[in-house]
Amino acid sequence: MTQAPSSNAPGFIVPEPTARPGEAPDFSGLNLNPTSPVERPEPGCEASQTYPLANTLIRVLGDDNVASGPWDPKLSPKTLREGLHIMLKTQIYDSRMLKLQRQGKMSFYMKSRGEEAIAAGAGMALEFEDMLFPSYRQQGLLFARGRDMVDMMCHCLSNAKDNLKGRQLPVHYTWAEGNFFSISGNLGTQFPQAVGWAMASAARGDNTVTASWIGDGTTAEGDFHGACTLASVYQAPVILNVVNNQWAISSFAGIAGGQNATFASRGIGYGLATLRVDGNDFLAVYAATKWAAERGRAGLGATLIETVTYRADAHSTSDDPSRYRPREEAAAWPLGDPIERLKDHLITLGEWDEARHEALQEALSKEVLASYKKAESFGTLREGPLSPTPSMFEDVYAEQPWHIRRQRQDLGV
Amino acid sequence: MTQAPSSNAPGFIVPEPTARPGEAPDFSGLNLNPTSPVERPEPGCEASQTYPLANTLIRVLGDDNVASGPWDPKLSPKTLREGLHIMLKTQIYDSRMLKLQRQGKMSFYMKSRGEEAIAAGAGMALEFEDMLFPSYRQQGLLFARGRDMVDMMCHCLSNAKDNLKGRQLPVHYTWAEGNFFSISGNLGTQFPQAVGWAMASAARGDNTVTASWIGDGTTAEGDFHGACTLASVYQAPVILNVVNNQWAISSFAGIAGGQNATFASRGIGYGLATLRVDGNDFLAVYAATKWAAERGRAGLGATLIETVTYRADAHSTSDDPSRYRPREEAAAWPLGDPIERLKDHLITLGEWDEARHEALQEALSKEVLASYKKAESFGTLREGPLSPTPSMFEDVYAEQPWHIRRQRQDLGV
Amino acid sequence: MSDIKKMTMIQAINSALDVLLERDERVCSFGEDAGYFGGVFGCTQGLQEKYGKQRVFDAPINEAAIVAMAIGMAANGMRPIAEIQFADYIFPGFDQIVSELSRLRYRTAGQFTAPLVLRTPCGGGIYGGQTHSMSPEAFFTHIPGIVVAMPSNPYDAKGMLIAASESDDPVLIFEPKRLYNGPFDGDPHKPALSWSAHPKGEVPTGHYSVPLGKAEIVQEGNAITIVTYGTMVHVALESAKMAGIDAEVIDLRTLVPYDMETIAKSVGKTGRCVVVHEAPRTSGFGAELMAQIQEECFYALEAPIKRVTGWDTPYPHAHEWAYFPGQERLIRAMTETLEA
Amino acid sequence: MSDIKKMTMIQAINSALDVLLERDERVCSFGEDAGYFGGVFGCTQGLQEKYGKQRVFDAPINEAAIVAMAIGMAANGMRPIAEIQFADYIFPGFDQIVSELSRLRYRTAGQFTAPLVLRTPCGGGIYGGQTHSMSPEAFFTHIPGIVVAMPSNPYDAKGMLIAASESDDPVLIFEPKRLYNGPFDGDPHKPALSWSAHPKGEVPTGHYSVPLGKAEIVQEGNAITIVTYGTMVHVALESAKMAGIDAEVIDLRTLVPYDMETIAKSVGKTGRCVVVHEAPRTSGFGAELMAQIQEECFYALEAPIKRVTGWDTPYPHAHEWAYFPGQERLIRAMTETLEA
Ligand SMILES: Cc1ncc(C[n+]2csc(CCOP(=O)(O)OP(=O)(O)O)c2C)c(N)n1
Ligand SMILES: Cc1ncc(C[n+]2csc(CCOP(=O)(O)OP(=O)(O)O)c2C)c(N)n1
Ligand SMILES: [Mg+2]
Ligand SMILES: [Mg+2]
Repeated sequence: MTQAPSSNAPGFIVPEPTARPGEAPDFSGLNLNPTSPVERPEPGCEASQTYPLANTLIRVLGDDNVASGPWDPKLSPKTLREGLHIMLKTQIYDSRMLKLQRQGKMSFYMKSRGEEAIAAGAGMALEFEDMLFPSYRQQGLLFARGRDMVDMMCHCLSNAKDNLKGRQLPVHYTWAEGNFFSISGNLGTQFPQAVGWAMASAARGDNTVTASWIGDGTTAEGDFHGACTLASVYQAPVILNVVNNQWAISSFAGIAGGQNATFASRGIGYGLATLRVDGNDFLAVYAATKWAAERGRAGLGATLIETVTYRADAHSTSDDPSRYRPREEAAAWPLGDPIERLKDHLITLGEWDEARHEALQEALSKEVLASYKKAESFGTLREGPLSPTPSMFEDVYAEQPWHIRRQRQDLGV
Repeated sequence: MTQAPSSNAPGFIVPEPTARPGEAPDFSGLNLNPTSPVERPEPGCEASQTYPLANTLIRVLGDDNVASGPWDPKLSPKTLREGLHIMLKTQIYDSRMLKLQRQGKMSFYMKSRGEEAIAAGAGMALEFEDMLFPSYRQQGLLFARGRDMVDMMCHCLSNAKDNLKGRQLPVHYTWAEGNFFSISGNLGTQFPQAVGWAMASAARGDNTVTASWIGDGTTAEGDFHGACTLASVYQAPVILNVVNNQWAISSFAGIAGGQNATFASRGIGYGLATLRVDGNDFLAVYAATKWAAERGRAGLGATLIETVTYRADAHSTSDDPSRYRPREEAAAWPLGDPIERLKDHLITLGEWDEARHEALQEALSKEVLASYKKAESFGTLREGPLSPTPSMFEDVYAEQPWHIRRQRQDLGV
Repeated sequence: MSDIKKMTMIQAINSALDVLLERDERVCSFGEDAGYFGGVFGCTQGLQEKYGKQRVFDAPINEAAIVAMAIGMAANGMRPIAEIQFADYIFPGFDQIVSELSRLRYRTAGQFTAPLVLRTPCGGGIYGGQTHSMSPEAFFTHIPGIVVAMPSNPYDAKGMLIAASESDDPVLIFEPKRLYNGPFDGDPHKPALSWSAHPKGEVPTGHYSVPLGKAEIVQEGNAITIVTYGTMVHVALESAKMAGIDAEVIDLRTLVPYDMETIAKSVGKTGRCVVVHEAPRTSGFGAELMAQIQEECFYALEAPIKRVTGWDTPYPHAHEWAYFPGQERLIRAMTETLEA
Repeated sequence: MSDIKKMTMIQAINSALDVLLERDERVCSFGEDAGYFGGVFGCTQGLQEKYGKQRVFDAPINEAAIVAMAIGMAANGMRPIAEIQFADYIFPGFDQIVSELSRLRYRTAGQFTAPLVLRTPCGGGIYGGQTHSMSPEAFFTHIPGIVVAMPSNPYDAKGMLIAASESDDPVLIFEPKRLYNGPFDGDPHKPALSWSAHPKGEVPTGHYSVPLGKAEIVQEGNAITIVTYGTMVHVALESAKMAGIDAEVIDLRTLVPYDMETIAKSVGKTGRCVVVHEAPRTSGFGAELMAQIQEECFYALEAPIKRVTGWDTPYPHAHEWAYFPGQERLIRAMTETLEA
């Protein structure tokens, strides 16, 4: 990271991204060192051995579409294809849901375009029993764990089959059977909760690790610090992921302090093992997650992982990114498209081809469409049916207390 | 710092200090490298040049009582004697106040025994116009700035002359004329406020820096992270001091994560300039503060300073430290007593002697006693007079609103 | 005198900030996405360009740090106006508000003060789900030392924001986001209304202020007093009209310190009262109003004071309109109070 | 049946924790200084030694992290009991309580829950100044999804803590620290009393529980109803005695959900009511009680409900006893209510 420009003029600094709308994208300051291979210490190493890794970038897939280096997880073609499948499914699902939101079928949506490798890679590297505390941009974890797409859509439609009874905004999934915690609308709150969950697992000795995800912007919240502090003090088996997709709605990563140090390097101050990973490289994400999981499972404590990526689309259905960054920025992102990269790797390996890719895309599109048809048959937010109205008075407490019962009666339901 | 012991046994780690009551003190894990000299980069350097300093210890006064090395601020004997004066005054003031608290003259007291160099060194290194946001353990700053001792005591006695009208606990001083902010009972809240103050100074271009202090335990609070984030993002002219006195009431620094990394190294993750200083070395504290102030005044941003020291007495009048740490720990502290060290340095220089020291002690004891007599003449908490009772309804708002006026009337005052 | 223009509440807030930034160099404005982008609702749009980055800027996503930074700046002579992106997200900053902001003047006996403004959009009716719909004003009314206000229209929004920034007290302004682009009478099935047809959508372009601590009787009446604020002012007016009830409707505007004189006079006249807010019922601000009204107007009251409020549950996304205290519930409460 | 022992409130809380840790391996207890040292008030003393560091341990000074850690543990099958060192310091954790703890069951439709207990000493009367004296319970009563309680004696403190830990809801228990070592009747000039002479200082050493949501009529009477909780229960009893007033004194014990049935029955009988708490007046929990009582008991009321509370200022260190709502103020309020 380069030090932000300093000056003798009076005034404090307000960091600026390298390019605003109308200007040429410029990622030269990010130090993405795409070629040099990065050492891989053993997962059982001292945390301090990982500190050089906080300022480099773990990559496996090179520009030649070949996997190499000490971090290569050496996955079978089958596993690689599974990863591609999950990412593609995420992407196609996201696009369809966005369209449906635009048609008024749901109130809100958030895509993870450009970041599909992060959820897919981690989701596959972890065991099903490992607990997940995601943010709203890791829907790929659900696909990695095989959640029923219709159920996911029913949630987003807030319909009668929504497993959250219409109580949450779309995309704010919960799936206890899949060891997937509840996504909060409040940024960062899940990070220290994940450490608490991991501590309970450690106390029980159940041999699971817990993983959580927040964004670059969210690192600024106090809860980020609370999580790192707890993770350091109690050496909990937890993986704390910072998804640095360069933007927090309209604020670039520098507004969270990302211009002066990498987010990975935050871990150094806590004595946490620390990795900085090419987030658009499915294999690198997979390998780093495996490393951290192995460390955690061995009772050696927590790892902070920064995955460097780019939010290729809008923050959500509520903003227009062309108002705050160049339209061309996504295309100029030096780490490429995670899906294309894995696809090209498989093709280079001779394990995939354009025709199979197109067929998969088509199959997934069909699956998504069919799922949507089925989900819609259970209702939409606008047309109903919704979960029964009296259900809105349930689950505030284990049992409905008198005052809430009265309120329900007041509403006449 | 050494990595805390790790294990394969189920369960999370709960860090333990090296010694509990009845055990022998052991500071071997702290890496205090008392002899090797530490490089001094220019205050205008890149922040990253300071990172090696986060894991060493800046010292000026050696075990031979001689000042040496690149950090030697080369102070005149007069300035050194002033430093000694301030520290001694702090110590004598503290002891007297503690006694008086035990006699019921005030409700509460907190000493800074063992840490006198931190407030004295910084207080002297800063300009009077520089703003101070202290915690409750830097009363020496007030002496460095020449605050009237009687006024300080009137505050601690909560009497009719208390400049805070009896509204705050003893030791929670405010002194606007001395550019000394209000000490809060809530830990850490002043840290991000100090950054805001510094930003306003920078915006105005008034050429001041702002300094704030918190304890090792308090680094765990979210506000520590908020302050570091703001300081990094806006490159505010602020000095963020962490006084690592090894204990937070009964919790050792490891419960704040201090066993796995130095507190200074927290700064690395934010890209802040970072120094780790022998807090019992008046000259080192002075030099480090000057360095950071020069950096801030030049518009080059914030510095995080960890001062390593030892809380030689109880946390406050409410606890008994022999219940949670060895009685001998203070005496075993490897960095010595800050007052003795500066005294011995002056003696070595031929600028001080035992007789003058005793005379100074006596003079200060007299000053403290005389001041107390005078302060007591304005009342004590128990005997009164206090600030007039109606004053308790003032200053909630700029003007007393109707409901508070009514409440005052209700009380019949 | 300055011109009058038709403005939405967003435009009126933007105009207030513009006027304040122009007139007083101590004023600055910041928040998450509130610099270059101009805020997720656009309230600070165009202001960074006009006044520069030292005056209008983005803040990191840390509401505690935002409040603390504002406190430090205000204590050091500035007049910061900070935006909290949604009222639902103010809670990480709650400690800085309760323990620091509200007590600074008191604990320093006036040596330091923090005259700043926190603005934050609140309330439901926009399908925001439980984390973009809260009306958390009651929490803040229990904090001595801060002024709490909520405007119900563009004219007041601008005038109160100017008054807040010029006040020497810290002021917290909740902006009902359902009203940002138009008034809302409680019926989600009607086409959206616009402020341009509303008299309070006519806003002077220049400087003026609406005093804090003063309620407004938005409709005189003799049968019953409705005490409310924010979005519910419009719902109350429409409900009374629909039911043909001769209601006196009071828009409280400032919650602390509240204008008890106006309330007591009205209840003294009508003898009946309904208190209305969108926030949950238990320990909502309505409770404070009812407690005080019954203390002061006990002998004038001909029926128990009723409250119409949000339910004691989180705001349920899909059941938005079963949660929102709408016309039907208001009419029923008024009718029952009249018949009691 | 277990033995009965004389206990202070601290000993009773310690005994509750001991019983819980012994009976249920899911229970753990942590907080600042609450491990090795046993808490700054000693409530967790001896427990780390007895149950080990995985069950009873120190936490970093970050109240948000403490609450969040407890949530994560509780969601993962444990029954954490976390101590917040002073109620004044709970606010950094407020967001985790409002936005997370209270809503977890609701927003997950019951898939995840966080059955945990937060214990925290509150209240004044110990010369703690504005940052060791707060009674912030009202804030928490406005958060749907958590149970809020405050015991007034050792017997209840133990029984309610056990009930809280065994409850499937998150429970926040405020412990009036003025009562930790003895009852307090409001007169600071009297020698300190001890629990050993008080019937509620007799505490079974084993397991029992005091149900949440149930008030206790601590004194029957016919002239007036005093609704209160915590320290003020003792002040109310003494004040009524001093003034010779035939007061019915209700110790609410649980604030949410509160026992309206007991209150309404009493007010229906007496026709007069005074609500008493130590917290500031505006939007204090008394407001909620008064609002509800006037709604339900309007026709039985012969005088306005009065409230006796702390003032709307921070707790002023030197003027502790001018702030504390003592006997004189209670007697005046009762007398005025009786004469109204
Ligand atoms: C406590 C809190 N503050 C503010 C917001 C509003 N908000 C929602 S998303 C967002 C940006 C988050 O950016 P980042 O952490 O980088 O995650 P990304 O969206 O890029 O995945 C903001 C400010 C919120 N949801 N919660
Ligand atoms: C927000 C908050 N939480 C808890 C406390 C109680 N408390 C007062 S001092 C203290 C220990 C602080 O230790 P440290 O930061 O190391 O400072 P030191 O006392 O050693 O100077 C604690 C826990 C508090 N005052 N504020
Ligand atoms: Mg981001
Ligand atoms: Mg300390």
